[in-house]
Amino acid sequence: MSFLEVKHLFRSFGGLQAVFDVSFTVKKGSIKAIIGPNGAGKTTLFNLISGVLKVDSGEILFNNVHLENLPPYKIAEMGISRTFQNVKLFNNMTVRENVMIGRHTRSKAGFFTGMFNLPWSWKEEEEILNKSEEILDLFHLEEVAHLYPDNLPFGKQRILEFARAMTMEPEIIILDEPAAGLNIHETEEMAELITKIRDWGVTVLIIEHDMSLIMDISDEILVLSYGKKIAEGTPEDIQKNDEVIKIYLGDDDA
Amino acid sequence: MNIKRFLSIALSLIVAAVSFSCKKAESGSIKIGAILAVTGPASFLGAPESKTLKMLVDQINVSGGINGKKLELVIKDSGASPAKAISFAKQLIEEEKVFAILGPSTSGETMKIKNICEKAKTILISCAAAEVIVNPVAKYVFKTPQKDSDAVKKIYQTMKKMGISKIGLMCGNTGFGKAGKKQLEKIAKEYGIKILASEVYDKKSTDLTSVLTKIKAKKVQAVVNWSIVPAQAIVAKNMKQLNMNVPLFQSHGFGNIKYARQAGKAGEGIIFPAGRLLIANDLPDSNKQKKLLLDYKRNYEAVYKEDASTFGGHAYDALTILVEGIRRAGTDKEKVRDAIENLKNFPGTGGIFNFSPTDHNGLDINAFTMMTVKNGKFVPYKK
Amino acid sequence: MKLKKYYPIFGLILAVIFIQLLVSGIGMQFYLTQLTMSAYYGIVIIGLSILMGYAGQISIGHAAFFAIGGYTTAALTTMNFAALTDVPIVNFLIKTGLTISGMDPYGKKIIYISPWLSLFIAVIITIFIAALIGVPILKLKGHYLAMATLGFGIIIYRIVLGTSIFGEADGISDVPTFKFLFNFKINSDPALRVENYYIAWLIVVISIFILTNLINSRVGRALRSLHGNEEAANSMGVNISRTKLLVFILSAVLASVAGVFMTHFNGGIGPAESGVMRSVRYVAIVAVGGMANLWGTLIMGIILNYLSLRGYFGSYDDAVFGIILIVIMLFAPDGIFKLKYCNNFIKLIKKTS
Amino acid sequence: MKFEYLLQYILSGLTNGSIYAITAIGFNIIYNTTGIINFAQGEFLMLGGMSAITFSQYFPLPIAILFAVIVTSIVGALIDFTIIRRMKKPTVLNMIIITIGLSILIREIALHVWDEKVRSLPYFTGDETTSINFFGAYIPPQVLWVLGISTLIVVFLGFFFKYTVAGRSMRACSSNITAAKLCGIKTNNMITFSFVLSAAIGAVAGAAISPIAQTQYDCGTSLAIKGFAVAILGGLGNSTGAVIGGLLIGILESLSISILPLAYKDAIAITILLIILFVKPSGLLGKSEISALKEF
Repeated sequence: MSFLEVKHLFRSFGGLQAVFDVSFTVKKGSIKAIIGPNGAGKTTLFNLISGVLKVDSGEILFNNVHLENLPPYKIAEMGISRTFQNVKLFNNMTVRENVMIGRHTRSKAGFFTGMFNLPWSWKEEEEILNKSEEILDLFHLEEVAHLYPDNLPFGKQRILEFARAMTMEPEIIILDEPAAGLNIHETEEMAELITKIRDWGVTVLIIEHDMSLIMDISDEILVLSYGKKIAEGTPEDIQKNDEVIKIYLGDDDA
Repeated sequence: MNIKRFLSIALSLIVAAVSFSCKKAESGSIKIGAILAVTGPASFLGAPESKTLKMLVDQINVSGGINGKKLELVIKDSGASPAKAISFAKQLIEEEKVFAILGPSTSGETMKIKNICEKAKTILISCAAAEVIVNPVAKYVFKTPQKDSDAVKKIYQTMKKMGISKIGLMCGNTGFGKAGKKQLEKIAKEYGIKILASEVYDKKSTDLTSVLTKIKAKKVQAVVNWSIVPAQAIVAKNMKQLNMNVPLFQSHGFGNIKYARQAGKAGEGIIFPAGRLLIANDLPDSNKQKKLLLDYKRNYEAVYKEDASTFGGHAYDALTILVEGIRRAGTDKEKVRDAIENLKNFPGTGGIFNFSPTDHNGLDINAFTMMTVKNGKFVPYKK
Repeated sequence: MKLKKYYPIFGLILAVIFIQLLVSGIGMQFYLTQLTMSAYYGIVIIGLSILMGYAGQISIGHAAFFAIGGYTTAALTTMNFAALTDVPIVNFLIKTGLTISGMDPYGKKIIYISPWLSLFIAVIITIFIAALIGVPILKLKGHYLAMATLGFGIIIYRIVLGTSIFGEADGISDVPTFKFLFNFKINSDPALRVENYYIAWLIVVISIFILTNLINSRVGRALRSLHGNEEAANSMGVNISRTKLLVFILSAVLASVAGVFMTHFNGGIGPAESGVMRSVRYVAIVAVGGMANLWGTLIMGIILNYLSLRGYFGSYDDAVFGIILIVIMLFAPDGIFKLKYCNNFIKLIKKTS
Repeated sequence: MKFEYLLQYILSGLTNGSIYAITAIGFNIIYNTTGIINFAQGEFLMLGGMSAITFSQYFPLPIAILFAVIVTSIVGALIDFTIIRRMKKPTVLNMIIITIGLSILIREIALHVWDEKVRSLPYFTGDETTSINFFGAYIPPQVLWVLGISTLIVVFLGFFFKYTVAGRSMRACSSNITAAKLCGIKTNNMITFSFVLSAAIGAVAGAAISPIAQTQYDCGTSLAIKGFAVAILGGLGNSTGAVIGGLLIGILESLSISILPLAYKDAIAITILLIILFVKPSGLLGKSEISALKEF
């Protein structure tokens, strides 16, 4: 049994088949990358896994539990967290508070407890704060913790989103183009962070266009084109795969 | 240091504001408060009432005041909100220390401040129609508009003479419409009149043909509509458009020739009870109200360039009754109250007032005459 | 546990006491009447601030909840059971001490439901209605949400205006005294002005205490996050519809409770309290106060209601609110407390204290 | 129920329905260009009606209405020019709030310019008592005027948005304002123009319904609420939908009166609307994808 398993997944928009019969597995503690030209259905695939979109048919199993068509917050509660292609931060909250939201699934205090600030929530609040500080330190965000995210440079915003997703202490993290829009220096920092969290045992699922980054860090690669799975294997295998080369050479996006 | 300075500045500002807003009444004048719905949904009542009061107080002061004392009028615009009426009543009683309060314009507001005035022993002369205002009688609370029940009786008497026994009712969802509906339904039996349909409609209705269709289907002999503008005219028009040829009776709220003109040709033949203000010219010279009605009408129309209405008349009556009380009893509130309670044969725009300890309205059915619209004018209805 | 977030509340308590001593000291106690009424409106406004500012859900029908509270208690406590003592349920209520007997001003004997019971019933009804309409309404966004809440407000207004037990256009009068804790009374008697003032502000303090706690708690962060970005909040594990619904109910209950107490304080309620203009006024005040700013909205709520209730705006009352809405949206969309010089002033105060 | 009465209920429904429809169309124009709902739309109707009545004391009716349209259009342009355009944070919430503010302000200004009294224009044809007999049921000719004008407006708008450069540019603004800007469309002018157009249509509507519904300084709000409800019912931005939705609500209301007490009429209409909102927020004729795009 695998950790995350996707079986014969289908999803269409109107007449367009965005994901067509895709199956793959992810091993615990590995970094799996999904690549493919624009419109290949990568983000759709992520949205299906994280519950943002409903599947037409097929199965998504996480630790042998069905994920398909669960609401996103339920999937998050199971330990799957994600970032977005176009960064989605809470601009009405400080950086620290953004990170604190990450602890939502790992804490329990309810509505009444919150309203009356009941004593049994104090310890939990402290734990949330400590963990958040730890993550802020780790992602080098402590300096800007009191600012609002829309005042940060774009690179920092991406890192903040990553930090927020990590505060959850997920079992698996889904990164949607984490290096898009970053300069070389920031990309390097991002790659470092990704390998670091893999070393803690967090499984990583990543979409990225930056091939050098992908080839450097990933354990396994899945190639999609027009919603279909083209190839799957180690970076070395994929680099040699004729079909993949054909797609990428025929497409300027690579 | 800084905070001290800030506090001291704030403190002095507050004190200054407080002392500014609380200027003392001119000594020797009598302060009268008025709570009127000058704006808002009941402005058709409050606006002419406030204009009338302003005009009258000016007139009284120009002619030397009452017993040598000038009147000082404080008008508060409640916008027909009960919460504001309550706030203003307390303000007028406790801060402005007014001698008496005139208004409010609507029954709902009056009922909210009835007890406040009663407890504070301040005379309240309401310009609202509902009978609950003076029944049960509260010692300090009076009202000037005629009783709804008398208007209803007058209508039913006329119907009896015309041989009408099956009618349909239409009432607006205002305090006025609600009070009228209650009386119409209560009194109908006494006159052997059967109500076949009774409908309440929104005061802002744009078209009422569907309601009239419902009433028409019941084959009524007459329609009674109890509402205010603009529905009054809409009902009249819609009836004619539906080819309903039964007589239309309106309430005493139809008290302005403008409303009749709104209905144009369709307004012809509407029958309604009203005070004599509208037909002052046609009254015989022996009528005690005639001179006062003509004076009020002429003055009001000269000052404000608009037709006088019976609503302004309610305020006129409220003020003149109070003034008469003061003239007779001086400036002692208790004595003035007693004087008003014992006022007899006092002509006002609404009729001849005869107050008593059990009747704080002082008007009876004779305050009304039935009228109709003929060639765009109000004339007495004769059968 | 940190006390720092409660400092403003202590400040508020001091200010409340200070103002009372000040106006009593200079013999202007009657200002307390309007300050009491403004306090009750203030509760509605901070409740709406949580919903609109923090959770980002507009409601142009909030006066309806105020009216639900006010009308429930008014209708229940003005029902006279004196002639119905044989009816089992009335008998049960009398035996359990949930009724109060007394005399009306005209010397008639009356027995009515205890206002505590009617407060409880009002809250239950409010929760029920808010939950019932909240589930479908909160799925909507933008104009659709605005229209739906507006429509809800109109329906309540129509029901109030068209139902005889609610007094139709006249509303309900002669609502009896609410005996609060320690024999303090809520009613319109001018002699009880000071205790009424403190009761009203006590409820404000409790409400603001609850809301301060809430926005700084786990759930509070969740509801702010869903205002920031619903999709991201959801993927962080925030149950969007549940959080929205709970905030909606909380905000409705605050409005309803304010309605109950205000109705007993005034001794009556009228349909104007549930009108569209009233709801719009609440929205206006929340906008002026800066939406997601509890203290800003509370302060503006007190000031503007106070001025309006004292009649300073005269016949321009509605117009003033219209102008406020436009000016604020044009020049200070984040509320007047976010204006530059205003901000500097706040910083100055913070520094000095 | 006799056929004649049934027919009468339907015809009565048409009267109110035509008023709702013509009000709803005005909402759609600004919505189509800017994606905002102008809560002050009802006030355009009121202004149109009021100024037409004032002008009609000096000029013949058609000219009076023309002047009223011009005056109201100027007000519409001024609103955009002085207020909407200068907003710092034009989010949907802020737009809703500011147009509500405008609505209150215009109403209060009207109260002080005119007064609280009710006025009306004369009937365009015939007088207060004229009505057309239609198989035993009656309909006043003014209703036909309102229906005719609504139809003309819908046809005109359809033509305008499809075949004229200005109309197409306005549609472009609606679907993607940045893209429209990049294509060289002066989006600001288009927005002003849409305010002018909807003010003008509001004024025509206000004048057309004045003989039936009468005009008062505060008649705009209740018209706007119904009009807004109908616009959503028909599908925001869809003028044909607005006409169908308006007539449908009018007829449903009218038929409901035959069995239910009238006091809750508005509550019933709005309940229908709420149910539709919950079931199909895009409205009767709106496409669900479009409403999803506009879900701010």
